[in-house]
Amino acid sequence: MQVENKTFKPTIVAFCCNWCSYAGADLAGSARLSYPAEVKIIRIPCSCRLNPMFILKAFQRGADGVILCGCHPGDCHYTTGNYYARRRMTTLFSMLNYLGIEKERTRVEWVSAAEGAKFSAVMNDFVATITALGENKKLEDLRCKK
Amino acid sequence: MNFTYYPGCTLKAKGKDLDIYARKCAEVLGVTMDEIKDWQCCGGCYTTSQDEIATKLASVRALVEAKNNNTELLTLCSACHNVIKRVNNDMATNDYFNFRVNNYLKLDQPYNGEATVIHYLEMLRDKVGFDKIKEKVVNPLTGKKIGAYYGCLLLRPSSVMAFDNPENPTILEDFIKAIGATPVIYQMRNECCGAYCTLEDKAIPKKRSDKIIENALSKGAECLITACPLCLYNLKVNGGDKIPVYYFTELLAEALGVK
Amino acid sequence: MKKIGVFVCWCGSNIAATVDVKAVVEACKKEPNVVFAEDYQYICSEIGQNKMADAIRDYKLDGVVICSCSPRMHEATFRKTAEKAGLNPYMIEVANIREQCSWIHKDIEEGTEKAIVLARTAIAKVLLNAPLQAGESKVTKRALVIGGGIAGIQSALDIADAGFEVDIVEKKPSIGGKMSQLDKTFPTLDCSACILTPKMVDVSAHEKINIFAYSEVEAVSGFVGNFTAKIRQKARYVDTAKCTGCRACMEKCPSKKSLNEFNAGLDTRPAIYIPFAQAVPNKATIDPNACIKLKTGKCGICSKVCTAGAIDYEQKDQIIEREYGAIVVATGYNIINLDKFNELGYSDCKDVITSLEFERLTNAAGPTKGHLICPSDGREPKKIVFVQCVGSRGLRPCDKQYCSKICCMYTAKHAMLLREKHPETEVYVFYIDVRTPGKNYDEFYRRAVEQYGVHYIKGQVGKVIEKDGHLEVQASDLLADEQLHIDADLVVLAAAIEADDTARKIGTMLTASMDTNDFFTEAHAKLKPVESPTAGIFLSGMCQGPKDIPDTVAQAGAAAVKVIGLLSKDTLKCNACVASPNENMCNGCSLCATVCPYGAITYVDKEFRIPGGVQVRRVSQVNEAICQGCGACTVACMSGAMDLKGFTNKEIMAEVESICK
Amino acid sequence: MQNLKLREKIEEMSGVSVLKCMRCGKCSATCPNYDEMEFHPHQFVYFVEKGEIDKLANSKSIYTCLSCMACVERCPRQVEPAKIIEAVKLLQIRKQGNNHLKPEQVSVSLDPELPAQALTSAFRKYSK
Amino acid sequence: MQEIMKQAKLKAEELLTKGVVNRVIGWTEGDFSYDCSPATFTLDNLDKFVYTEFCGANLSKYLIEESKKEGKILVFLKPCDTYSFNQLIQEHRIKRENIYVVGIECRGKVDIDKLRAFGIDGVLGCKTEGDKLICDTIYGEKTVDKVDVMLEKCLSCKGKKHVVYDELIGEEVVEEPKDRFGMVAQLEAMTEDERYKFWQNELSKCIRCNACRNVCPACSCVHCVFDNPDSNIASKANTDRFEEKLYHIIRAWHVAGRCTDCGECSRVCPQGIPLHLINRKFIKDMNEFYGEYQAGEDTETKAPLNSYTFGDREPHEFDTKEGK
Repeated sequence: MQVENKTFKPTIVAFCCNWCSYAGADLAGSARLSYPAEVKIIRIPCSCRLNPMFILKAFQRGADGVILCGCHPGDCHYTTGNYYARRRMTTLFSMLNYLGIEKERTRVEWVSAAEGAKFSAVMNDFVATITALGENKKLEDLRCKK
Repeated sequence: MNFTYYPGCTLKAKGKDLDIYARKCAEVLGVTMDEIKDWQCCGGCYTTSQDEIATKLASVRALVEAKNNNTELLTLCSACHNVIKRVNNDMATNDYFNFRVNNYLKLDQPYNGEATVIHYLEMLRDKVGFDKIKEKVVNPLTGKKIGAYYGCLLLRPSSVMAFDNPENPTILEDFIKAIGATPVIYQMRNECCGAYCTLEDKAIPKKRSDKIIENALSKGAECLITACPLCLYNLKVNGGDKIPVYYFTELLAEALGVK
Repeated sequence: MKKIGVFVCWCGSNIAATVDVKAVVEACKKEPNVVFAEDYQYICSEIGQNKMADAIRDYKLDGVVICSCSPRMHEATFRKTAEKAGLNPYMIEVANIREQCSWIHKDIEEGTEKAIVLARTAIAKVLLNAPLQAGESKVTKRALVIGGGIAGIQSALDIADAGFEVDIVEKKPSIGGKMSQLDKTFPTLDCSACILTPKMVDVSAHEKINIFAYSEVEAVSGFVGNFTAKIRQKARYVDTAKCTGCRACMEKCPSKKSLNEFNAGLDTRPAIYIPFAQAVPNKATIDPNACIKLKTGKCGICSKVCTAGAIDYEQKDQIIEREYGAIVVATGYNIINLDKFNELGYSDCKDVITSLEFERLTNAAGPTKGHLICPSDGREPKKIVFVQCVGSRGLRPCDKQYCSKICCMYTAKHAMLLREKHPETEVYVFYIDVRTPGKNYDEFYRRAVEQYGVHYIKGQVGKVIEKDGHLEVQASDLLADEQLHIDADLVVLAAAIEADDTARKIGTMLTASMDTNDFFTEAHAKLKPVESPTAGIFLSGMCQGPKDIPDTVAQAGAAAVKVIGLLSKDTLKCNACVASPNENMCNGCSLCATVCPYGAITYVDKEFRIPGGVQVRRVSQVNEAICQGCGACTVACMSGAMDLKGFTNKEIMAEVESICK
Repeated sequence: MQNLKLREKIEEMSGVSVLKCMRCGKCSATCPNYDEMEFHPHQFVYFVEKGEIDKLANSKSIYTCLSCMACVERCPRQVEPAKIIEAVKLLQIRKQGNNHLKPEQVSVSLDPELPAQALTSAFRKYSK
Repeated sequence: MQEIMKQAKLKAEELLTKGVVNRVIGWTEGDFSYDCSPATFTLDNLDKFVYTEFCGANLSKYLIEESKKEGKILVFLKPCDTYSFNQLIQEHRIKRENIYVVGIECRGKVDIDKLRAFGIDGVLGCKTEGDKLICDTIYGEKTVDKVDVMLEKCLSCKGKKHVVYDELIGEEVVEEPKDRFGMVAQLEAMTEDERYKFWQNELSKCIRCNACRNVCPACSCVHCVFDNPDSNIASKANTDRFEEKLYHIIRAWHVAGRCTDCGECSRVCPQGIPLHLINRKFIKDMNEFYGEYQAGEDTETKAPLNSYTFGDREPHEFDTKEGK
């Protein structure tokens, strides 16, 4: 058990909006600002495209942390998308925590296309947090875990 | 129409006239003023500092009385009106202040600013109606050119007092029209008379009052009216020979024929 | 079974150095449905593209995954190639194994492992992709310009010069706007009328421009390229086809007591009037609130004196419906009501005036023929005080938080002109900051100070008292740490500007977003400064925020270029990745429409066959020409009826599942 | 000289933020008692912002504010200088033995016609 | 209650006879008096109409299907039911003009399980007298404090005001709304693990009977995601540790901002899971984060999740008092 914990590599799903955060991730890449390989990015057009069902699905299938990155409030390509996303995620995260899920497992960060460094820093921090938290035992779907 | 009435110290002594005429007129207008039994002095001056509660408790007690009577709290002296209305606003909007006051007073039910503070003039305007007053006037003061002197306390700060447009008030002018006289507009009508500085340095109210009276006279005012005993005092002491100054209630009583 | 091909790019050593591309190819080959996988040094190169096209044809691929750099880099290239090879361009997925993998991971094992996951995820998605077709919509080749001030005029002229029809809708009887009321313009001091009037004449003479003066836009429907507007042409009680603009009626009209709006209320005009000499159209209008005939039925003098027989007391408002491809908003501004700033005496003292009134008082065509006098008694002012920032930059409910931008410059202009014409007058300007960014602007202001001897005082005016026909101005001089009492003849207030009161109504009509100050919001503060976020709506002039004439004209031209660009297309290609409702699952609840920033969603009652009959249900419809594909609606939809093409629920779920495997 | 702790205290007591000030000088333009003050309303705001509060506290100006609230009303930035002046004054008179007005001073200056209101408010203003 | 029922029946009869409506949605008794369920009536079967202490069911949802048919319907709505009605109007699920709403007085309905827990069996009928409930049983008359046997949803009544009606029967009792969030706050005060245990214990009882979904007036999708194999979350039974959570979170999410807190979900849950505590958490959060909002209070106001302000709190600030 102890040994397992040491080599624990979390599964992290990062949803990035196409206009700011995905470009921010690209910038982190071109600047060679590394972050752990556990982070896998899914491109969505806007943070408001993120359906809570996607997050729950990720947890159900064994994700240990889910993070949403979008444009800073006020900078949404579609003007209002991240405002909706912010309200949705605030209430959803609150609910997950209410049901006993660690609040650290979910996160929203606003990362602009110019913030490659921030993207990398955020991902490093998020992975460190989740690694410290350990495996997501509370929510995974037993059928699907290898 | 019933109101819980808060007269204040000055109206029991040097400012008696303001009170007496107000009561006489109220009778004519069908307004009942139930004086609070054991009212305490409001302090005459609101302390803006947010960390003081002691100086504001008397006002809260009066407000609670009005709440319990289920009527609005009627004030007449502008100083009392200013203090009580601002304290009421604190009770309604400043959580920490509210908490400390309620914690101190230990009332049966916490007070959260439920009462409404209404000045006699507002009562005339909003409850009785200047039109109705016009009907009741038996002795219109036709041709009299009157300058309304508002002073500071009724108008400011407007965000709390919400009495009238603080820079362009009309309530006293409308009142003057209602009693048949002609209002005289002059810019100094909402500038300070020097207030309590009269106690320390008589030169200040002298300078202020001169300026106010000079402005009113230049616009053709024959007399001034006010709702504040201290304004009345400062203006009278410093310019009494140049222009007479009355409480607005006195002229109302005259017009209604109960002077 | 769908056939998928995978290409893994080396990107020279950019990818190949930290990702074992061969291993990725091998892993992909093992994935179900993958019939072909290959690596190549530069897939974006011509040879690489040809390889891809060949594979699509040879293997009859239904989908292609390219493991390479960011899709933001080459997705468009790959899509084009696919299309040429006969594959729908949306059947391409890019796995970003450079920016998201090889460049940030140093360990080759780790990098390879992640690259395989990313490739697998892209395969999972492409398997669910559906071919998409970007829709097309027709463009009506006519533009609507709302507002006939300098902004609207400039936009209209530029659009019309490009050969497109333009309608200008102006609520006042004449176009010209605020600029027609101004005397001189900064920083060159040329006469406002001299530069505006020729433009107004151009507008009226332009065969492509149609002016709807004394009219208001009542309703707008449709979307970019296909707007329909209802325009209410208010009754002028004058047949504009007959009116010759001779003004005989104005002379004889017995009701002459109406305040003259054009002269900022400083004098009066008759009930039948043409607002000013250069008015366009030069036609009379009867003010129904002042006309004795219209109010009482008696009079009718104008009708008798009109030799053209143009007077028509029975005229009614008319509603005109027109179609447009683009709309320019140029609703302009007003100055705020100064009732709440009466410490400065505007409501009571006749000699306290606004800057706009000052313009009229110094204008040769104004009520005093340009002879500057005190409105109270007609004397010539000797000491004049200007007050800046009245109502601007404040936080109280009566204040505007923003800087009104133009006041510093026009006040410098006023002060300078005054000193030039009347060197004997003393001129004081009370300022908080003098803001003069702009070409030749600060030089202009310095001239006012240095050449013309205008007294600029850092401080504000606190009180204005009128006595004995003079104004006592009580003010602070912060640098001298003094309170000043100036005995002035005239006080001029630089009142804050605010969006025109019709702006909010029009914004709602157009579903164009506005800020809390009722200024229209631009689609992007830097990169799309003349576009509204609502497609097909463009912004011109003050309606978007405070700006001076040069900026307004520049923006008006920019908006016109955008309109021309739009109107020059016969059809518009829509975004292919748009929302699309499944009407069998739609509840018709309108939740999707409430979050749509573009107003792209509408509802229809539709008949559905159910066992034993027909049922009518309300279902949503997405206008693909308007939808920009943000996806907000898809999350608001509970039943999952609303989905986003190219980013469907199923596709994203598949990606999630693939990553979490 | 700088005392940012005290500045914080004053902001807390007055409930306004001095950093909102845009230095327009409207307060000092509007002040009816300007000439009687050594430090003027805008200087109160500025010196509090700088944390130079001692010189304000030791000045007679804290007793010359008429509390007419004209500067509070007219301050476009809602900095409300009168509240700051009052806070500085309270800091001063709350100190032991620092009352500005003592009962024994009053009887001399009392005019028989003076309303009670003047007395109570002066004590409120000047003493603790 | 007898009197109210009589009036209601007369009203139904009158409107049916006059042809104002052609059918009535109300309650009827099953084999036992406490077994009340919704039913449709015409003049033919109106004698079966009842309105008793056991008529807790919210009838508004039935209007969705009913109002698609010909003719106008009469529906009886208790105060809390009117909120659901308004919400359905706002979402265009029912047509106001097809429905005649009679607001009916309610002083709280009775939970038969709670009565049984008090040892009161064989109930033939009940009536309210003041704070007491007098039960006529086969063992004779029994009296209990009504508050002890009321439905969970009635214990946290929003007040007795009908927000929409064409006509009222009975009195609108003025009553302060009761505290709804006490239990939510208690849960919030627990640690994450305690909360997890609490919910694990509750939700593991779920048998996925879908009763909560089927009764919920907000859960009225033409096609539910859980029945849609394309949604990737469709499921019929709880097959793993997370399944039931997923179901209940998504269900609550789908009704967030639309749930009027009518309490039907908990009322019908055969396992007694306090489902309302999940919905109320959303309601409480949205009230605290975005200002007071009561779904169904009117038919205009946008729900919090469908609007925004620039200064909204950030997602990680959900558990701080003030947000930023």
